[in-house]
Amino acid sequence: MPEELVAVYADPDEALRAVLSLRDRGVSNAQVSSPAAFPVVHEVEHTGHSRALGWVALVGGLTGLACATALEVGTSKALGLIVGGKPIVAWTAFGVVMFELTMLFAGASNFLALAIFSAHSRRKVAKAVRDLVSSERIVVTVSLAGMDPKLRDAARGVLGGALAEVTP
Amino acid sequence: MSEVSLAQIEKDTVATMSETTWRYWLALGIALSLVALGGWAWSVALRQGLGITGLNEPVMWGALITTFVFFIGVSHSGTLVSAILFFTRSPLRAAIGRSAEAMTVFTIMTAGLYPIVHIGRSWLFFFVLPYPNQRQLWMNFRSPLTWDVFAITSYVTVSMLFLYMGMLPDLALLARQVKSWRRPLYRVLSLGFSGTDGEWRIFEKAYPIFAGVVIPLAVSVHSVVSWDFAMTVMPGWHSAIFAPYFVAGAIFSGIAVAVLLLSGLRRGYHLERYITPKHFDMLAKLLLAMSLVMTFVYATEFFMAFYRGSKAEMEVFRWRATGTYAPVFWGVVISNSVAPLALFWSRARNHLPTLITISVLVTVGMWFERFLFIVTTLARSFVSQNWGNYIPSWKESFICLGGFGWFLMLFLIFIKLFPCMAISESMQSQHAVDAAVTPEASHA
Amino acid sequence: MKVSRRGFLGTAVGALGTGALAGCSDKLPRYLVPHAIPPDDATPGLARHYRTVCRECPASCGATARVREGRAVKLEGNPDYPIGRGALCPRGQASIEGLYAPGRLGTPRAGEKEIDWGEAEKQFAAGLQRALDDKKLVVVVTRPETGQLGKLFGTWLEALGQAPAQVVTFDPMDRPWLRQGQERAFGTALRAVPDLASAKLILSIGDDFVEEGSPVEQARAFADQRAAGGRSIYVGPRLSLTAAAADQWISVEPGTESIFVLGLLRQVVDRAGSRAGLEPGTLENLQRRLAPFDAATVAARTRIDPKRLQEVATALLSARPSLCLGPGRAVAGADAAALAETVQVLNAVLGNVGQTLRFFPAAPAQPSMELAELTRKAAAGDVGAVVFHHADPAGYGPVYAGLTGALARVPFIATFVNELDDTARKAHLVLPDNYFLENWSDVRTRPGVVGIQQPVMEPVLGTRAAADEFLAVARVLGKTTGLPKETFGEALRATFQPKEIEQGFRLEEVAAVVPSLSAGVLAQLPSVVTFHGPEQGLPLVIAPTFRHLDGRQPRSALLQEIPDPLSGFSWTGWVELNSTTASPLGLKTGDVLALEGPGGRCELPAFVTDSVRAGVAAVPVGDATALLESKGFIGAGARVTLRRTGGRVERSHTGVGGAKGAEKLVRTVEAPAAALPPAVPLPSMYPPVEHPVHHWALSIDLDRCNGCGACTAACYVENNLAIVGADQVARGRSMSWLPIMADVDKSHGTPEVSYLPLGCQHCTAAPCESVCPTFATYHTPEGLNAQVYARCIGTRYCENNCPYGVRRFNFYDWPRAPSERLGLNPDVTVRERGVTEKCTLCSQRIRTGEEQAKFEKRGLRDGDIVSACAASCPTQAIVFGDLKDPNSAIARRAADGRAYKLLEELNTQPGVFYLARRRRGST
Amino acid sequence: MSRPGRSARWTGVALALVAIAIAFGSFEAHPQSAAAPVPPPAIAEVPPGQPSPAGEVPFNHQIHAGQFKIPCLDCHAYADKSPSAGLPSGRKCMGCHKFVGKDKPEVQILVKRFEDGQPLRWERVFAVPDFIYFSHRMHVRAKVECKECHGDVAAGKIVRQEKPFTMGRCLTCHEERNASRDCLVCHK
Repeated sequence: MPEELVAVYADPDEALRAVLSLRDRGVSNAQVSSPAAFPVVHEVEHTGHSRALGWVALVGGLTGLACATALEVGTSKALGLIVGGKPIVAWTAFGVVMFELTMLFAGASNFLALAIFSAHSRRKVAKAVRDLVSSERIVVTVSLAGMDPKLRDAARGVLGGALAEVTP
Repeated sequence: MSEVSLAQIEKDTVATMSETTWRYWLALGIALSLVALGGWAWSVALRQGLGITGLNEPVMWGALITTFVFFIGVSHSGTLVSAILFFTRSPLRAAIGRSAEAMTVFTIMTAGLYPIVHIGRSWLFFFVLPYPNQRQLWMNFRSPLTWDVFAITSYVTVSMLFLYMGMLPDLALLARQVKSWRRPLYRVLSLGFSGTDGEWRIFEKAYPIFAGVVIPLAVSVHSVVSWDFAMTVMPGWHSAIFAPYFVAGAIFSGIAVAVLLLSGLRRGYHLERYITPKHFDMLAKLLLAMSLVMTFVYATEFFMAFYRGSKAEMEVFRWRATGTYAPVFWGVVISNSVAPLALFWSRARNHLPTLITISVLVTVGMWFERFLFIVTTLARSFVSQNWGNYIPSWKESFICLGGFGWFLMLFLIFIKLFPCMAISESMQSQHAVDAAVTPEASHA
Repeated sequence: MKVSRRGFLGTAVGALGTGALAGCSDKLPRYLVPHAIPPDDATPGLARHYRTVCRECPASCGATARVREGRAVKLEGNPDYPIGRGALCPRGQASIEGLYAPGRLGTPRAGEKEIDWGEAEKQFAAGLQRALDDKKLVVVVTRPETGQLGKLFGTWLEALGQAPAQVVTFDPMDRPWLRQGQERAFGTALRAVPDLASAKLILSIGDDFVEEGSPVEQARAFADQRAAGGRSIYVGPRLSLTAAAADQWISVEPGTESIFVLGLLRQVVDRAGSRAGLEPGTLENLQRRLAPFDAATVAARTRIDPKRLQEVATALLSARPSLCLGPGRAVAGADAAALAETVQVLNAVLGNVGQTLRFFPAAPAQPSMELAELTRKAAAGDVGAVVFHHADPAGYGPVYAGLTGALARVPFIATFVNELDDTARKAHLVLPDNYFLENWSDVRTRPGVVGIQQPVMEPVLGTRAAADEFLAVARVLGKTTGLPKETFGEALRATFQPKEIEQGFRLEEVAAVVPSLSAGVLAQLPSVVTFHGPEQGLPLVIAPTFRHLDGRQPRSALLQEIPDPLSGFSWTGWVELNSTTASPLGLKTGDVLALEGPGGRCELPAFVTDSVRAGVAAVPVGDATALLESKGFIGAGARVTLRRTGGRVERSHTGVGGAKGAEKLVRTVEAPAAALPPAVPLPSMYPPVEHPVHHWALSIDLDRCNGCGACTAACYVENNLAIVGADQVARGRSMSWLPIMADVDKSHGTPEVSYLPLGCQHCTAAPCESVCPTFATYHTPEGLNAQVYARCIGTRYCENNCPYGVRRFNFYDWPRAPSERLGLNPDVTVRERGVTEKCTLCSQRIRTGEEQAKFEKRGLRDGDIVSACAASCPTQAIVFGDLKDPNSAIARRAADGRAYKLLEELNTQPGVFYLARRRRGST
Repeated sequence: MSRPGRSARWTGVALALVAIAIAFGSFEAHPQSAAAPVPPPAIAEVPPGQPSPAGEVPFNHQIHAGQFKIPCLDCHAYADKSPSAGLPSGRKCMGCHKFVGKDKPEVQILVKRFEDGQPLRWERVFAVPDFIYFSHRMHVRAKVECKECHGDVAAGKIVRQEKPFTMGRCLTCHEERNASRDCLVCHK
């Protein structure tokens, strides 16, 4: 007895219809794996860290800013060389590198967050299921574990024709 | 976009990677030849010294720095255009965004070589990097060249990540689809991305943030490069207009190069279904707009020089238009300001050979435009006793050509290894188009 | 003959002295070799200074050699010596190059074969013996040797049984007409010593006294004269350095300078002759002889404005004492002695004799032989042996063709040289003499002054002192009567007190005489110069330049490399043509012309300019010798034709300043005492930079600078600047840290040329510093714009952002011959390729000076530290010092109303400042 | 892959090879108009910790400075007077060796060379690069012990450079002793 229903759709719209009708029938734990961000992926209830991404980028950016400031002020003071009649700590001139490092760190931390959060979020879907995904295969899975038998039947009914055998 | 099945998109894209025509080999052969030529010329410079260039007393920067600025300029529009199209939700982005981003990464990788090539002691290049050393020395953060180091490394890093990030869904897709040695490569590179709805949510949140980082960074990088000149005291360089002028020029030359690359890709891989006249029309309009901006900038520069009344500056601009380099100057005016005016006519915009011709003119014109403002200022600065001239030597020109070969080589290798169109995004926008055609289908 | 620098490099150099400790090349030695027995007075790592005399030209200025680890590395002036007073000209600065020149001979040669000294002495003796046996003459031909060496030649000849008068002094740059003119005017042989400094007006009849004669002394005196408010007028066909430094340049029809002077003399005699204290007969005689030269006739013949002549006469009469000099080489024709006589009469009538023109009895004449006599006797086959001593008549092309031809009939020719010259190529025996810095000698260039030339180091190569070889050969021949037993050096040394040797000279009391005009003066009026040569040709003007001062192309690579300040040519001569002469021919500067004169031909690039009179062709003396006929002197009188060859020669820089649209770097003030409008302090975002202890700076007085280039040459030697060769200079890659820039102002009719030494300005807010990514250049607490070569990666950004364009880039590892490396200054590193360099204000001297003061636990005094350029400047235009010391000379200059900084409006706050040139306008 | 594609691949490769051949062949064959290539200057450094040969005479610091406790300045006599410390002259060596150690073969070399009037040659152990100015006398004056830089030469038979002369070491010491850290103090 599989613990999970796996349905495969060639057409994103069909997958969307399936997900919507699952939701109509009270099945709310459907997962979608899709080759592209078709509308269907937005119709599934979602829990994740996506809200934190902005904050991560902000913190990353501020870290970059702090690093740049420390690097510029610290090294300039350590050397204490006068150039061009400018002060040792020349804020106007330092602004550029501060900006660049802020952006670099923000971008890099955003990317890292993406990688980590994605890895975290995909753990809910079995690897064998994810491997089914291709340009013509959008996979909808419904975990049956601990589910009301009525809902199980409803889910089976909706996904009916598209169900696929998955050997884990 | 006409009726294309989603599988067809993937198939066509994969074809660009797996099918290799004689045109590809010819292009790669040319690229490698140029790289060999440039590499040899550089090796002579390393062994003997920069005396092999045409540089001399007043003109200490020449063709090499011109090429650097030129490639930085070209690098601009790729990422910038891609990010802007992303924010405007333009359906045009899917087909051209990837190549534009790749163009950015590779031009900036090319540009980054030139400061190393052009300095007198290339082997001590690491002196400009911040790292703790036994000398207890650091770099001068007041120098625009130090800003350059940070700006360019940041920009190349962020552009690469941007390209890579956008490619993640495609790599995931390909890791499951293709066979052969590519499979483990894509598997590793895809970072396990599998297209679950959770991942898509995160992706769709992270990508705009990243694009938001990219745009100001892109603008800043070319501003910083312009400050290499504007922060000096030299007549013709020391001007507040330089940052916007450079950014505009960068986009201008970038679009021209993008037109050339895209038309090449389209022709070489029969991507007419994806890279459509609509794309070229859009690029042509952009090109025209930037050309007008550039014309305005040129006029402003001259106006400012003569309005301000600085003797040295007036002399630089007078000489630029009438002196030794006058033919170059007027050539630049024709290619950058006059020729693109043809794009006011939609027939010119939609006639690919015309557009390509104008793009070639603009590409060459922008290189010479950079050459002009660098050389004329140096050759004609304050001390009239030091006035001089500069003509690049052959070996120096070879090093510059080598850069073009290098860029082309990297790009050609890239399109063999990675999808040059965003598969996932194309499918998404194709689906959106389909949905728009049959609205009842999506909202049943 | 051109010396190719690259050609130097293949030359092998013999074994070099050991005992070297410090590394002064870019590769450190692997082995250290201490002395077996250390010299008593030398400490490795510290410089020793020895007083000696510069022998580059007969002026023989006092010199101080700086010696490090047994090697002379720099020549400075001798501040106590009355002639040079601490300065040296560019030739003097470059002379040290000859010591380590790759072309120097170290072994005697018989023809092409190298032989050892024993064999050489044997052959020398055999050659002389043959002449003695054949009862033929033995003649010594020497460069001017005014001291004991000159006497030795006579004694030596006498010992050989010859007449002591068989000594020929060969000095092609001698101007005998000046002596002859004096003798004719005053009736006796006298030695004139002009006092330029105290003249209120100097009138030079083509006399380029800044370039020729005793240039260091004269240039300084001229600058002092100007500073004291004196005025000066130059009459000649060409705007030489002297003419440029003068207030007024008058060019008359070529060859008619004598008419001008006669006209002037008539004006003066008419207006003030009666008050001149002349004997009535003399005055009458003068009036009679000068009668035909009324202003209108003179103006017509010389083609000048008649008013001009009266103006000059008025100026001469109102500014007393004045001083008239000349005629110089540029205007001296065959009848120059008569013109010189006229000039002296003018001086006498103006009352300058005894005032600004002091006379001393001429030194008792050494018995000698004229060159013409030698030529005659040699041609007749009466001469059995000629010994040349640093004399190269064959090097002057056709000028001495008579002698050169006659030498073929001389059976034995020996020559003492440092480097192979044209005469040496014809000689049977070539004997390498020690360089003058390795030899003892003495010079008497001026009544009352004996300069002592002492060796400052062991000979670099296996050379021997020429004087000792004369003695050695006499010993071999067994004819030593009257000759010293010991070496010449020991004998000479014994005649001086140790203190005199230490100070480098001896002063003797000599009484001046005041001669009066001889009664029959102007018995023969000077005639107009007649020009020989091709009919359609242009009169040839000989242009004396520092580089070509001995009349030949310089062997010195350094002198070749430094461009002529006005024409901009280096490594080549040039032919100056007025633009009105050149433009009908379609000539542009740099077009190569074939010149054909009465004596021969040469090819030179054209220099089209307004600084030479229309209708003449001016050629530097070194190139002009190829064109002159065999007259035995170098002066005016030839005509040359010009033909275009189609070739081009590029110049090192685009030329002179003052172009339309250019920033004006040279500022001028009208009237002697005027000051510039005070500079408005510019606002700054930043607090001012403090210099806690010292603020080293340089000041350059443009009113004193005459563009001679001594500072440039001194800088090359002191700072190990690379000599890059003709090709690279033409590409604009000269490494000069202190080039001389010319500024031509044409707004007042005749061009007015100012010279501007332009080195690093040591800005306090230096644009170059803030753009360097690696801190390779920064502002030191002592006010220097420092360049740390080890940190430089060669972005050249600093060079781009230097508004003064004074930074230099090492495009290559510039080649240096192994022997040249010995002459490098060990206190300054050799910059590797890819590195930017520039004037450091001689930071090595500052470092050494400060260290020495600290070591001696004392403070620094003004003058303790002097940059090489300031030390060498003949006119003291350059002053180095500490701006923080209110009593320093530079601080006084900074307070001068003429002080200004270049491109002040950029707010770079330079540490180097200039004093504006004083413009006095024309008469 | 079609046939024309394959041949085109070879055409491309051939084209590249030809270009490389042209680049290296024809251009290299041109006479160098400019300065001849000169290899970058090398500084003959003795790597730290490497034993160095002692020149012609295997001089033993252990005996001289260790056993007999001869002060450094006795032989390196200029160290307190001049920027250069100097090596002892042959005469200085002979001052002692006229009397002592005459039976030793090393000393006999010394005596022989001295009598011939020839200098001895020593292998250089310590060196700063050419662009550095180092003044021994100012360091002696500032009471910097010789061994702070040169190590304990009395401890070993053969002197070796134990610690590298790096800029960082100079700067640290200058900072500790409050000496000038201006670049031009050392860089020439």
